[in-house]
Amino acid sequence: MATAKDRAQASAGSGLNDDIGEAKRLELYRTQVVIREAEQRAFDLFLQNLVKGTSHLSLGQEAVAAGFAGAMKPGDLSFCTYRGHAHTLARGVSVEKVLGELMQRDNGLMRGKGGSMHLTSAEHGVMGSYAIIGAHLPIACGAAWRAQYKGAKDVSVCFFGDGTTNIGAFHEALNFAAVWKLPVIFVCENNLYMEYTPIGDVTAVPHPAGDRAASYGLERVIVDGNDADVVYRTAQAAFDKARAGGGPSLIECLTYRHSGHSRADPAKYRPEGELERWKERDPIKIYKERLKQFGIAENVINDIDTDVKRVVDDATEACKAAPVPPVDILTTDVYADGGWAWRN
Amino acid sequence: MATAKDRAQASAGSGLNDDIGEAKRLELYRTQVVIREAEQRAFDLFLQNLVKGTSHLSLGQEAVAAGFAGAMKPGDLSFCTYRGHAHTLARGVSVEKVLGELMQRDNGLMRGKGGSMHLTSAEHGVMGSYAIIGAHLPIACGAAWRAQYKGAKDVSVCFFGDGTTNIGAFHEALNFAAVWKLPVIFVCENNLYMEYTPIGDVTAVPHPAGDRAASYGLERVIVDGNDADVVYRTAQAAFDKARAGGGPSLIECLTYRHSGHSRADPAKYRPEGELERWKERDPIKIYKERLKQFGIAENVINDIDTDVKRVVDDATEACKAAPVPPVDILTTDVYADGGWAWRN
Amino acid sequence: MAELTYRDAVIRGIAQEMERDPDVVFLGEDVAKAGGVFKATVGLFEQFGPLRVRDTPISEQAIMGAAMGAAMTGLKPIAEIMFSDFFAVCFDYIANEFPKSRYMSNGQLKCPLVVRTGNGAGSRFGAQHSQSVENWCMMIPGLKVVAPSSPRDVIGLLAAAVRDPDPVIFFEHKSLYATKGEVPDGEIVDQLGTAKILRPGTDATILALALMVPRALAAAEKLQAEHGINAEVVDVRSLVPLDTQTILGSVARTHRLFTVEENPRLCGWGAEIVSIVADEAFYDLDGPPVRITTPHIPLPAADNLEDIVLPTVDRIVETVRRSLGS
Amino acid sequence: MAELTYRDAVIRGIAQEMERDPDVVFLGEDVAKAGGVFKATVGLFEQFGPLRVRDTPISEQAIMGAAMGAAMTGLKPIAEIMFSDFFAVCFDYIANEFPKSRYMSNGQLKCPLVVRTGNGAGSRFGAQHSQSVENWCMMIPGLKVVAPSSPRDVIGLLAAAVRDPDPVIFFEHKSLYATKGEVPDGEIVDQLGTAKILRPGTDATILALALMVPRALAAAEKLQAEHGINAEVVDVRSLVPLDTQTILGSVARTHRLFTVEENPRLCGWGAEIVSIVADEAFYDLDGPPVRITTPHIPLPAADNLEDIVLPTVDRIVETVRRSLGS
Ligand SMILES: Cc1ncc(C[n+]2csc(CCOP(=O)(O)OP(=O)(O)O)c2C)c(N)n1
Ligand SMILES: Cc1ncc(C[n+]2csc(CCOP(=O)(O)OP(=O)(O)O)c2C)c(N)n1
Ligand SMILES: [Mg+2]
Ligand SMILES: [Mg+2]
Repeated sequence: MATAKDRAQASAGSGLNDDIGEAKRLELYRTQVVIREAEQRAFDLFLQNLVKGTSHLSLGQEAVAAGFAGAMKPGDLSFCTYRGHAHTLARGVSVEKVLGELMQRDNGLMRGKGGSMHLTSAEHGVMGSYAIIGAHLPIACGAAWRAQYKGAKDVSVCFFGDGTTNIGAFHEALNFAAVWKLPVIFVCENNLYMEYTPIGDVTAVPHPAGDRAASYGLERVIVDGNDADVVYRTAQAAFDKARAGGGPSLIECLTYRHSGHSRADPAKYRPEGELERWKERDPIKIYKERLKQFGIAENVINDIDTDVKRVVDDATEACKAAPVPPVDILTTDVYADGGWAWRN
Repeated sequence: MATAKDRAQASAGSGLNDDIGEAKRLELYRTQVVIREAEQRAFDLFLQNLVKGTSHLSLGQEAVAAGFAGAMKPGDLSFCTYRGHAHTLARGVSVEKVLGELMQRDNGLMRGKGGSMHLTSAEHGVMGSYAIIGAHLPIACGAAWRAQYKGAKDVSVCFFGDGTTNIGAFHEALNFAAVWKLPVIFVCENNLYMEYTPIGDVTAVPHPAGDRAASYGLERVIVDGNDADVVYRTAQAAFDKARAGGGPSLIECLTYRHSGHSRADPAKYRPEGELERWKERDPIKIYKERLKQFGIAENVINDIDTDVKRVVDDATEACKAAPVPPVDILTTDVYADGGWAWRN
Repeated sequence: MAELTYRDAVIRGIAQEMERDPDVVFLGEDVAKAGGVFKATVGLFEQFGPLRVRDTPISEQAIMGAAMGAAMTGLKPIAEIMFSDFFAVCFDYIANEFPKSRYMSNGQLKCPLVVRTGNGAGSRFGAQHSQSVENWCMMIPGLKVVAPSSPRDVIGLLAAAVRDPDPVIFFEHKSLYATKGEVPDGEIVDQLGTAKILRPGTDATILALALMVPRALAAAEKLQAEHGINAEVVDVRSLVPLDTQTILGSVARTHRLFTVEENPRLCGWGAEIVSIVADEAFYDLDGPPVRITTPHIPLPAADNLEDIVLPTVDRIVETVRRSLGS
Repeated sequence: MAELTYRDAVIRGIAQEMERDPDVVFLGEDVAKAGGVFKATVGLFEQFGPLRVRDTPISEQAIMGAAMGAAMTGLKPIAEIMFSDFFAVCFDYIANEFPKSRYMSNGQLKCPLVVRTGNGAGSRFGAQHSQSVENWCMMIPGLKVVAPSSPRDVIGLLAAAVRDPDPVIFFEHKSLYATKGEVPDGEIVDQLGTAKILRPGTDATILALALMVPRALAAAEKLQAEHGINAEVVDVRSLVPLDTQTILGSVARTHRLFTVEENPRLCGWGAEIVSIVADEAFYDLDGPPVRITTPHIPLPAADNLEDIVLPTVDRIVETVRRSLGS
């Protein structure tokens, strides 16, 4: 999908300078590994029939979540899709709470009431995961409008896929955000597919987000979504712009999902070799190399890997041990009074 | 709204060549006068409380309707909005049937069941007028899909306003039409306002349609919508492209409505002098000049004017004399069996 | 006390809440500088300024989504959808987003907003601008739904809606905008979920909503005067929460139930209420509960057709009289 | 005769109609090359080719609009909306366009199309992918609405829907896709607007739809075996047109009515039917008509919660038993 020029533009920001610094780089690495390990575990648990319902993994797309979360300040808000585990984890939500929700246990983020597609952790700024394509783009506008109105400095970030750019709400939200100059960042994770259909088969332009930015008076920004440094720097610029009152950004991150669309999908529709080519550009592999190039010791990296594995193992055990939700929560929190009474 | 460059581009097609020819020019003129007189009459009848409900006039926008209808072949299909009287008349529907519908009489196009916002004359290719903003753009795609599937050569034309470009259905339809390469022409009549709000206040780009064509891989086409020759030539090119399998076009016609948005609107929101400036570019004035420049005799023009006035007068009398619809049609044509039975 | 139109009551109601709470903001199409297509928001832009009263593009999904995002994060937005028929272009917010986010998040998210809209027939606007769609909202778990019939109720219920911590759909009836009523001075705050017995009676309960309320009242007078039938008229006012106590109480006294619904027949609000009464007060009923509705058809534009399609005073009178066998 | 899954019946039903009529075309998201997310359209792309079986962008409004425009001008489109919850993003077509164009045009326009969709709960998908939204459509004048419960009915009613000259909303139940049933060989064409008495009985009428049908049948067996109650089970099948004759006839024999609805309580299809029966067959009823529905809440994801939220066999049994006082 990406032209040679895009690729060049996409990797331009990944030189070996040190504006990012070691601490942030280790954070970005760790975030990616947390996502990788937790998602992989979710997949294993699904095979054991312990993850219920559906589940949409971000294996291979970790750099986008890590790069953006790394650039966020406390108070910034994330709006995610059903493919939101990565972004939820990246904001610091515990693996246990995420896996617990996927396993529909009482220790889950929403005690099993929402499920895998609706991860929410308001205390971490994760203002919901939305399962109707496009719906959360206007909602993120609203959160950004509140910040603008209140003179607050937080920014709302809305993550979605390439396929989402073809639905009406995308268009309405982008225009609305641009006209009102809202502090909102729209992040399109272009992983080349909607569910099973290649995005190029159903989209009038090669870059579903980037090639449409001009429709909203916005800059065309298309970056390598598998390089967390590139994503991080791009995100920083967009946050700076938003906080300075410069309005919205639309950022297309080129990436790829290693697994199928959802747990039900063996992803047979991929052309041969495509997955392998993208695995060569695995974001975690890239980033491990980067750390080494910056002289970070192998054992520091290994310690992170080991620690994350332990965290995920512990979370898994905790979830397996956790009870299922009690049935009395079935009718709580429909209304603000805590109940569900539609009549007296 | 229009830049100097757009204006130049817009008027580039209006030189004094004669590719159009006298017969077509007289037709284009007559169509515009029919619209002008019928719409003006509708307004007068509204003041007499004889036009019921709402009513959205195209006074000042006649050249768009005339230019497109002039380029259509029998079998081509028109999809209109609530502001659809002009396009309906331009396809040859009788003034009586249009005024009858506005007056909600039994001689109206739909015997008063649809009303002013839903003019339909399938036998003339007017496949409905739609009052929910944006709804008919996807519908026009469907008609064009049928033509493509059947190998028919007809083209579907969808008329809408500047404000309509900000709704989701616009975006979905344009992408869909482009991906499927459908023989459909999207005509945006940019009259500078949605209802009462200037389009510039609510749109991220100066040209709500033209500046978005690239989002769908389409050419940016912005033309003078007050010059019927320019519109006609632009339309012809788009029809040729569509019939040749070249896919959709998106055409922005710059124009202005002389009256308020609807019958209830005195249009006080206009900046002083704006209406006057546009009236200098009145499409009928422009076209009368054009005819004279081409050496068409004053009396030929006057005969058309007189004849149209007579047609409109006769139609008015016929409508005044027409009965109101019989109450038994209240429950007809809900379903294809002619009735409305939802139960046995 | 002052006599106010329903239209002006909308203005006063919004202004009352915006004066009280700076977090109340208002957005919609042509609502600010132009004062709204029904002139029901005139002066708000001037009074509260361009940051609080905002014109939007023709983007109903953006309007609803923006209201929701703002509500989730601390504002109390009032969003206008010009005609309730347009709920269909932003129905995802009404059906899937507003009402479910609190539940799905196990109480982490909130959605305190009001959607105001012009509902109902009578203006000869035809099938796409005249619908009564209160049942589109009543059927969605998690919403609250109100529809005032008088200027006073407009102010009081709007205030209650704005102060409510849940999403409230507020139906204004287009054909009531020009009607007048007495309104007390000072702040008015009513309560959601409360029906009102507007005319006590003993022989039959007539439930009505919005534009149907004055018709039900007129019918009751006629029933009394011409047929000696003493009907109780209840203005349902709030579909969710539903004041079943008042309704069941009335039926327990009158033993007969009639609903007067502007919505088309199938799955109208009256069906729900009849099903509640038939289940819980079956033995109170002395005869069949009867629904008087708009027939299940799209609405015609022509005035003479539109005039007979909604329940009329005469149709109400005839139906009740015949059913009571007088 | 062959045993077929409900899923394979969808494929066979579509294929039967596409073979018969070259004007039948099919579009939706991921339906062609991938065979649909529920694998309910596998093989159609291969059989009928890329001109008749088409993948679309994620643009539900474009899908619905395109189907309508094609239907108006001579094709007979079948459009898939993947999950019925997504009706909310294209509701304008369902509520305002398909069902009104014939009426508004005084019969000049037609709209012979079918919208197929995956409806209902049971997959632990949570609140936005599990809804039963048949009442969203039943309430709109001008639509026809069907919901088959068996593979045989899938084929027969789909054929009837495709051949019908009006817009038909066709609800497939996600939790039935894997179920099996006997299906005769050869062409199957059923009739819209016909309910089916699946189990004759004398003591109570139980109405059910789609996934609730097997539960109602199981409940009836249990009522018979454990409580000596002989219930009649009617598969409503078609909400519009509604087979009120069969329903009223059954109630006239059994004198008691129960509805088993998957849709959340308020304004569900059962409310409408109860209101019809309560009005027209009031004196046939020996006791209150009772609705057994999903509670009026968004749906939870967790399996243990989802398992108890829909009407269960036990809840049906208990409700009927208690209401009949056995
Ligand atoms: C309105 C709507 N239409 C369709 C779907 C079904 N659906 C779920 S995910 C998906 C593909 C989305 O593709 P993309 O935006 O590229 O995101 P990705 O899944 O690749 O992250 C589709 C079609 C939906 N959830 N909502
Ligand atoms: C979905 C929807 N939203 C709002 C409206 C109300 N409305 C009717 S016309 C109109 C303005 C349309 O502006 P434009 O597209 O520029 O067309 P114009 O009226 O200028 O011809 C609006 C907002 C509507 N009919 N449908
Ligand atoms: Mg994708
Ligand atoms: Mg305009």
